[in-house]
Parts: sequence; C-alpha cells; structure tokens
Amino acid sequence: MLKSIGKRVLQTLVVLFCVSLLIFILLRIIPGDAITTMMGEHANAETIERLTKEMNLDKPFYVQFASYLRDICTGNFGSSYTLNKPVTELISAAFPNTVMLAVFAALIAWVIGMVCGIIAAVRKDGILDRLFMGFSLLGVSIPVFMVAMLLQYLVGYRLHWVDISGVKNWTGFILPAIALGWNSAGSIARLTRSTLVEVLQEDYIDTAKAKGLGQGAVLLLHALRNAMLPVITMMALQISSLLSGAVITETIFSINGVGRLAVDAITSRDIPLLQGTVLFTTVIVIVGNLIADCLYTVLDPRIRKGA
Amino acid sequence: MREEKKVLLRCEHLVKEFPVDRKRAVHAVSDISLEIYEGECLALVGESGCGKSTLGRTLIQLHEPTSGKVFFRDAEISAMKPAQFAQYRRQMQMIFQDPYASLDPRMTVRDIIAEPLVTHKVCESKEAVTARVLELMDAVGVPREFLYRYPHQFSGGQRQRIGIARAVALNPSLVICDEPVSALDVSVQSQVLNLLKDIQANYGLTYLFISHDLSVVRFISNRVCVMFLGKICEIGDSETIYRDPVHPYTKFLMNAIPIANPHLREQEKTLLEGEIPSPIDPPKGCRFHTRCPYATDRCRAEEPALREVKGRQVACHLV
Amino acid sequence: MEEKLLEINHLKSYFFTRKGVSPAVDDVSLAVPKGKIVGIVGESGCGKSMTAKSIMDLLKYPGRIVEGEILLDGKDLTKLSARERRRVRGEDVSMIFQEPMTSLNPVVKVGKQVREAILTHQKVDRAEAKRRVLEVFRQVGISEPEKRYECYPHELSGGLRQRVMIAMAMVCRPKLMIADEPTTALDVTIEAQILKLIKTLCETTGMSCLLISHNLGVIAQMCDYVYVMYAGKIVEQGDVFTLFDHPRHPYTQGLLASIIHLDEQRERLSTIPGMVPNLMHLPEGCAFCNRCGQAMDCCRTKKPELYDLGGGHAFRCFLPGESEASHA
Amino acid sequence: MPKKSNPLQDDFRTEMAAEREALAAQLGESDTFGDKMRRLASDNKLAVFSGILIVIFILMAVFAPLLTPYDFDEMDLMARLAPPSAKHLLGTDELGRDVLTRLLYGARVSLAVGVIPTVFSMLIGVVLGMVSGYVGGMTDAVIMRLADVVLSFPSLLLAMVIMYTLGDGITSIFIALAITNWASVARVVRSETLSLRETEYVEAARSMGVKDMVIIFRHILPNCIPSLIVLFTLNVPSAILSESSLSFLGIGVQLPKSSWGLMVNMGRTYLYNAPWLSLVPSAAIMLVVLAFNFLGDGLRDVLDPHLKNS
Repeated sequence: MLKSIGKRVLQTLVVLFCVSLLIFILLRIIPGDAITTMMGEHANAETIERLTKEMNLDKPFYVQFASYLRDICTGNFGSSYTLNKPVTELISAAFPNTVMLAVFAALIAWVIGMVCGIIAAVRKDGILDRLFMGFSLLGVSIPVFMVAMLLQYLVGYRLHWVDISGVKNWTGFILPAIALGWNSAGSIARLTRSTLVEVLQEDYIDTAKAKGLGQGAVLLLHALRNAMLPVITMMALQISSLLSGAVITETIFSINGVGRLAVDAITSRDIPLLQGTVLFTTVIVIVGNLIADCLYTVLDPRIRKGA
Repeated sequence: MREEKKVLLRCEHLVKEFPVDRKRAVHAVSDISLEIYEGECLALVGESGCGKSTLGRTLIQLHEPTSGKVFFRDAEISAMKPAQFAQYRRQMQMIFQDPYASLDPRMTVRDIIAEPLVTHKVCESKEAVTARVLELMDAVGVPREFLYRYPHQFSGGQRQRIGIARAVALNPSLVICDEPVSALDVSVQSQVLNLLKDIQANYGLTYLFISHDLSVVRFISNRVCVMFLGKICEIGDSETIYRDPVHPYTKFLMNAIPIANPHLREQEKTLLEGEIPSPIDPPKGCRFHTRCPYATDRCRAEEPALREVKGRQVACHLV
Repeated sequence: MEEKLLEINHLKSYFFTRKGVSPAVDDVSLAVPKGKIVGIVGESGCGKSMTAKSIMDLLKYPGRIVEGEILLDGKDLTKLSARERRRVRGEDVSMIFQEPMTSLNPVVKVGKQVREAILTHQKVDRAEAKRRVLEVFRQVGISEPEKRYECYPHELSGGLRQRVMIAMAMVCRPKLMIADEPTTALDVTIEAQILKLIKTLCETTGMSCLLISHNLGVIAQMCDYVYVMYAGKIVEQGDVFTLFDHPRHPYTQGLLASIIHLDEQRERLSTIPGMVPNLMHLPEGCAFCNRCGQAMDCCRTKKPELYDLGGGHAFRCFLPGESEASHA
Repeated sequence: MPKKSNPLQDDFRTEMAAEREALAAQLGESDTFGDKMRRLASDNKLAVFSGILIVIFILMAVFAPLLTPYDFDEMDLMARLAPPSAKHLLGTDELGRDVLTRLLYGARVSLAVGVIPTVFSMLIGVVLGMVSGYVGGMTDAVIMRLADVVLSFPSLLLAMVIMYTLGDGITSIFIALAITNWASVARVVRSETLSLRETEYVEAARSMGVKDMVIIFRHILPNCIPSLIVLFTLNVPSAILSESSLSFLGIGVQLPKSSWGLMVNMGRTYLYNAPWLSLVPSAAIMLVVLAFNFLGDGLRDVLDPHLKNS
C-alpha cells in the first residue's frame, strides 16, 4: 500500500512541477513585454526598471524560472503591485472565506446528492427516481451565476430572508454555498444513482440476499461500500469545479475570497497576484486529489494489496 | 504414415515470461520444446494458468518469446523482422475462444471474413473477395443470405463458424484453435467440432488445439500434450495416452472428469488435493510436486526431464 | 415415495421485456425429497437458473413469478410476506452461484461475509459466530481457517472462493441447498473436489440439494433424480439410472448421444441440428419440433403434455401416444 | 483449392436447414445503430424534444436577422430598461436595445462557442487518447501526465489565465476552451482504447497480420464512436457554460459583440429593477444546456450504457 501511495506522491510532484512551469510560461513568457502589459502605456521608466529587476526579466529564461521556482518553494509569491501587499498575505486573508464557502457548498451538495442518488437508485424507474433525476439534470445545467442571482433576487431582495449586503457572519455563506453546491449536488446524485444501480446488479448482491439479509442491510453493508468508490473519485474532482465556481460566487456575493482575488488580478493585470492565486488553488486541487487517491487505496482492498 | 511425418512447426527451449514488477514475473511458458507435424492435430491440454494459451500465441509470434527459437518448416520465424515475417503470418491463423468477443461488432460478416484477404491482398477485385467469402460461408455452413449481417445477430455457434471461415480464408497451413468450443452449448459444441474436423480434412490443415476439456481433445486430436504450470508433463499419441496415462498429473486429470454414466459413480475416485500453485512463484524441482501424492525428495529438488516411456514422452522421476 | 422437502407446482416465471413476454419458466413442477440430490440439466437459456432464482425470490425486474406454488415443508413460499420469505432464505434454503469470482463482495473480508449469515438469522454474539464460521471453514476443507477468515475474495483462488460460498450456504444448517452451476467456472481437478464436498456434506448432514448444471457428467455423478429442461419446460424426468439408461425424449437422447467417451475414438459426433430457440419466438407446437428427427405433424401444431411412464419417469412428447395409435 | 465432395457434408446440410429457420426467426430482432435511434425516439420523448429544441435554437441563431425587426445594436434611448411588452417581447436594456434581438444574435456566439472548441478538444483528445492507449509505455506516461496537469487546474482559472495570455476575443475563447477540455476526452478515449485493444477481435486482426494503424482505424476508432457521440453532446453544454462564465466575469466576449454570458454580466447591475436583463439570457443558457444534456443522456442510454461520469 505504501508503495503505491509513494508512487502516487511522486507523480504528484511531477505534475506540480509541470503546473508551475505552465503558469510561468503563460504569464511571463508569452505576453511579450510583461511589464508594459501589466502597467499599460502610462508606466514611467523608473517603475519599469524596478519591476524588471524585481521579476528578473532582464535575465535569461532559465534563471528566471529557477528564481521563480525558488520563490514559490519558499512561499514567496512576490507582492501585488495594485494592492501593495505581499501576495501571501492577501491570499491568507482571503483563503478562510473560500474554504468556508467551498466546505459549506460541498457538505450541502454531497449530502443532498448522495441521498437523492440512493433513493433514486433504490426506487429505480419510480416517481421519485424521475423527479430527482430531472432535478439533478437541472442542477447540472443551470449556470452557477444564474442560481446565485436568482437566490439573491428572490430570497434576498424579494423575501428579505437573509442579508445580502455582504458577508458578515456564517449565515451570509448560506446563499452562496447553495448557489455553489447546486451543480455538484446534481452530478453527485447522478453518479451515485448510476453506480448504485450497476452494483445492485452484481452477483454478490444476490449472494447477500440469498443469505437472508434485508434490503437495508444489503444496501448499507454491500452495495454502498462498492458504489461509493467512484463517487469518492468524483468528489475529489469536484474540489476543482467548486473552486472554479467559487470565482463566480465570490464575485456575485462580494465575498473576499481567493477566486475574487484572481478576477481582480486579471482585470487589474496584476501578474504576481494572478500567479499566486492560480498556483495556490491548483495546489489545493492536486493535494485534494492525492488525498482522495489515498482514501480510495484504503477503501478498496483490491488496490491496497497491489493485486 | 508414421514414417513420412514432416515437421511443420518446431520450438526449442521456448520461454515466455510476463513481468509483474521489477523482481517478479509470471512464468507462463518455461523451456518448452516440441514439434507439430504436418496434417496432424496436436492438442495442448491443461488447467487454467498452465500456459497453454500463451504457448500457442508465442508459437505464432503474437507474443514475443522471452527466449528460445521457433521454426516454421525450416525458417526461424522467432528471429525475423516484421516485414520478413509477414509472408509466414498468413500460413498461421487462429480461432478464438469467445465467439462474442472475437468478431468486431461493427463489421458485417463479409468484412470480417474478407479482412485477412484484404490485408494480404490475395484477391484482385472486390467482386473476387466477395466470391471467395461466399465460398467460405458455404464451407462452414453460414447461409449465403446473411452476408451483410452483423455478428450480434447470430448465435454463438454461428459466430464461431464465421470465425472459422476467417481463419481458413488464406489457406493457411497451421490453425491455432484456442478453446474454440468451450463457450458453446453442448448441442452446438458437437456441431462445431464436426465442422472443425471436416475443415481440417478438406483444407489439409494442421491444428494446434488448445483446450481444458479432455473429452473434446479426445475427439479431435491425434496427439496430446499435457501441460502443468508452463511445463510439459506428458506428450504422445492420443490413443496411447488416453488408454494408459503414465504421468500422475495426467492420471488425476482423466480421473477427475465427471463421467456421464451413473453406474460408474460408486467407484471411489482418488482426487488431487490442494490448489494450483501460482505461476509467479512456481515450486522448485518438479512443478507438480506440491499436489502430487507420490512426490519424493528427488521430485522436490530436481526438475524431471522429458524421456521416452511406453511410446510417449513423460517428465516424471517416478515412471 | 419419500417425504418431499420442496415441491414446486405449475410454476411460471416470465420476463416482461419491451420486445414481448419471455416464458423463462413455463409450467414447471418438480419435487426434492428429503436428503436427496436432485438435478436440473439443460442448455443455456432453458430456464434452469430462473427456476432456482424463483425459489430464492431473486428474480430481477422485468422477471417475476406469474403463478404456481413453491412448497417448502408444505408452506407456500410465494404466499409469504417479504419478511418471512427473508427468514427462509439463508436459514432454510441457501444458494451457491456459478461465478465464485463475482459472487463475493470484493471489499469485505470473506470471514465477515460468512459470519453475516449467522448474525442475520441467529441470536449469537460475534465471537460465537466467528467460532462457528471457523468450524464450517474446516468442514468445507478450507486449510488455515483463521488466516482465510481475514482474507479478501481477490486473494483466494477460484476453488477456495467456491468453498467459502459453500461455507456461507452451510453455516445456518439449511434444509435445502441450491447449487447453480457450482463448478462451471472451475478447473476439472478443482471441480471434482467441490463436487465431492457437496456430496459428502449432503450425506453427513441430511441436507437436500437442488443441483443445476449443463454438464451431464456432473449430473450423472451427483444426482438421485433428474429433470431435463428445454425452452422453459421440463421435457423429461426420472431417476438418474432410468434416465441415463433409457432416455425417451428425443432431446435427452440427443444430448446423451453427443457426449464424447474417453475410451473410444470416434470419427464423428452425433449432433442435435439447429440451435436453442429464442424463448420469444417459440414454435407453435412442441418447442423442440424444429430440431427433432422424429417430429410429426402434430408436433408442429400442438403442445405435448408430460407422458407418465410410471416409476417417476415421464417425458413430454407425442411419440408414445402415436405409437400406441399405430399399434392399435 | 482442396474441395472434394464429402459425405459428411451432407448431414451438415440437414443441420443447416433447421438452423436457417431458427436464424431467420432470430434475425427479426437486430440491433443496429438505426434501431437504437428508433428506440431512443420511441422511448425517450424528452431526448427527442431536446433534439428538436436544439435544432430550433440553431435555426434561430442562423436566421436571427429575419426574425426580428431590430438591429442588434439599435438603441432606443426613449425606452431604456423597458419591461417586456408587445413592442419588445423581452424588454430592453440600459441603452434601450431589444433584449430578444440581442438574445438571438448572442445565440450565434454561444452556439459557436459550444461547438467549435468542442470539436477541436475532441480531435486533440481522441488522437492523444488513442495513441496513449494503443502505444502505451513512455508515450502513454507523458500524455497522461500532461492531461493530469491540465486537469489539476480549476478549469475556469486555467481558461482565465489563457485568456489573459492571449488577450480578449472570440478566437482566444476557442483556444482556451479547447486547451482546458481535451484532457478529459483523452482520458475516456484512452481507457476505451485500452479495453478495445485487449478484445479478441483486435487480437484476431493482429494474428492475421493487420498493421497497427489499420487496426486503429478499422477496429478501435469505429468502436469508440458511440462514446464519442455521447461525449460530444455532453461537452458542448459544458463549453457553453464555460464561455458564459468567462463572459460573465468580463474576460470573455467583449463589447460591442454579444454573447449570453456577457448579457447576464451587463444586466447584473440592474438585477433589482430590471431582473429580466440577466435572467432571460441565463434561462436561454440553461435551456440549451439542459437540452444538450437530456439528448446526451438519452444517447448514452441507447448507445453506450457503460460510459459514466465523463
């Protein structure tokens, strides 16, 4: 088991390296003169010179990349030139909000999604199945911003149930979390249903029934344990889509999170900030996937013993 | 007849291993030498994991041998480059086990049977190909009107006939039959076996017939080669081996077959104990010693070589 | 006549598919006496597995029992509530399946899977249950039972898995064990071991067994009484000696004739022409008429009834009636 | 050609007669692509309806100028933020432009963005996935790590960065979406290829001496097609969603061009006094995406029941 996990960690490191290389290329090399792009045409000579030095733009490519790698390894993402603060500081201020939002959304989505998926699978072709699956397809199809704005308009503006002027305490996260989790709930419900339906056809389910186990026991002890495996993979993949969605949700609900920092960085052409936020979120996704892989290895004995 | 036997395919010290990881490998075929004579049907018999399928595939170069040589007539095909081997490829064709998986579901019967003809460019025109395909369909008993049907529309037995037509399309010398009837129902099985025998006679084929079923082998083959864990236990004429098996494993194998005669069931059978060892870590000495009730210290230490006993070759210290 | 443990009367289990109704089990009546091994033999799709699944109430949608009764010790299983039926499963009747590879849950230790059967039906604590599991493991010939208890299915060979399945079926001491092609997926030397085990278990515990197989050899070696099924119907039944010595139905005769005997070299095998018919497109008369060498006009238009030859031997054919008519 | 008459063949003929009869009965129920489509049409009305809806959307986008009396940037400053009425069926925006007109023209961009990058990402994905699966070894490892890298990014962020690099504009969107979406296609195609490569009919082809390239095009690619059709129908809506998200954030399509996402973005300022401005284009996006998803689902059920979570 340790061996396969070790191999996976090694692969992850390679991916991490490639990711940082890709970001580096996209943000520093291709745009041509990064400084002018960043500052627009109004930059004065002095600033340009200072920034050129700071970002090693006068050195050859590999030196630039080496110092960039060294910087990100030591957690130094440079400082945002529009906000005049170290990028690390900005991200660590924004990160808790994003985490709060994403965790809330994930909890709502995964619990609702799995429950609906299980009910739909057990009552396959019944009314509840059709209802839930219709809803989940709607969930997958509605753009995040539409849910967000509908909620904002109906619940916030029309009904005044929650305060929408900004996020002051945890209740402020409820609407954004629902908006963000909506999509994920749909896909989790669909996947849970389809894997469970498939697992329920397996021979070992017959064996369990032949033993005299009740429907609940068959479901809990035998079907779900097997059906959960692909769902866990899906959940890991959703860390990435939740962070994508967070960009939009944070913008609409004016939450000071990492996603919004990234949008701000793009609109203000703030390279260090953009690079920092993108790298940071990507690392989170990669680490999340790694954890899910390890979890999978623990849950599936066939992989565990390296058969 | 015995005197004029000509060797069609011959292998020397053939070894095929599939690496599992850096240290271990599946020893599928371990140091096997055998000859296949022209016009005969040699059967490879053994239980799952004994390497019979791998041996068949390695002989016709579908797997690259780990070491050892394979000769077709007198040409060493194991040392050939792909381009050079191409002309020998058409001499060796194969019939597969699963009639549901061995035909491409998106091709019509015509295209399936025509594939070898097209690949080796034997016919000048499309019409010639179709004519030849129809001829082959007649030979295997697939009605002509089903030329443009898809495989999923046929039953297992019919599909296997299509597979047979494809295998003989190029007039090969050697056909490897890999468990061709084991996926079929009893009543269909005998139809296909009869067909295989007819086809062999009509086309003058040599068969290498791979099977786990000793009864099927009894019907179709002239010579039998019993394998256990990548090694030959016993090889010789069917008649000789079936009448009087010598190797303990062959005896147990024949004894284990459930006979369709209820009057014989009260006879106490001696059965083999235990499971088949893993081909990843085969036992030292004679590979059968862990299951063999007669095993001695010599069996555990020294690997027996094939030698002539009672008109057949046997690898056992005890006979 | 011996006391009947299981009696099935006029069972019909149909599949209701989009293309039409498929009569997988069509008016099947059979009986399993106490302590005997009864075999059902037939080719794929003849309804033998469906009969077994009907007894266990394991038919999957769109299949269901249409009519008929399944009496176990005189109690009709089809009339029981789901709860009562569940109690019968595993406790009174248990089942082992064809594919030992897929019949065990891959993510649960085999010991736990067997233990579960005890815990479901009997009020015992886990330690006692485990002790019983180990005892059954020993009984079915699993070496090193403590070690195997902690194994996952993929760590065991096919033969061992089938032993675990048998252990699971045996652990509650059922009155009847249904074995659906228990050795089809196994190698011949392992098959012999498993068959011997089943036979020994039946003899020592007095359990009855319904053995389903396509292999006439297995049937001949194991069973006391045999039913031959073809296209959802029983075409011949009788005790094993009568059936193998004097088969009457052309299908049974054909099957027996196509067997290859190891002690003789044959030039050619006798065959049954054609192929197993599709259940949704059965001929109007006898389902076998298209493949039967002795088919008469009436075979194509009327469905034959079982013709009782006495002594438990019966077959579904017009031939005897016809021959009597011609003699008269 | 050895073909002597064989008495054994005769009893074979009689066998055949019975078999032919049975076969004819069996052949009634074939299951070709056409049959599957017919089954889809008869069983899944929702999928058929979705297909029709998609065609209607496409027609509306193509014939936009014929369907509306207004020009797409024609301003009516007297009727700014007018609610839906007979004159402006879906109201007007902050500059008095007809929302319905802009919706029809925006459909052109949104549908193009749905289809074009998906075609490219599928092409890249199919080629790389197939090579990866068939060749294996180092090539496979490199391609799959590359896919891992792309899939590690939250897709919206990667698209944003690429948009930043390439600059705004519709071509950039095409490129950005093609780059972010190929990896998942490649993974599906690779696993499909891997399993197809192990089938007996591919082995049969190899045993006949068919060349690798021919095997890929004759046996592997055609058998991937059902999955590819499904994958395509499911990837189009996700591309539409991505574009609308980008445009919504203001980094996609730029004024004076219009797409549905951009319309939502522009209308957001007036969410409380003119909600139709952003909700109407949102609903349009939802409808199209939903239609594609229903169709894709229906296709998957009949063509490829084993393809999941793509």
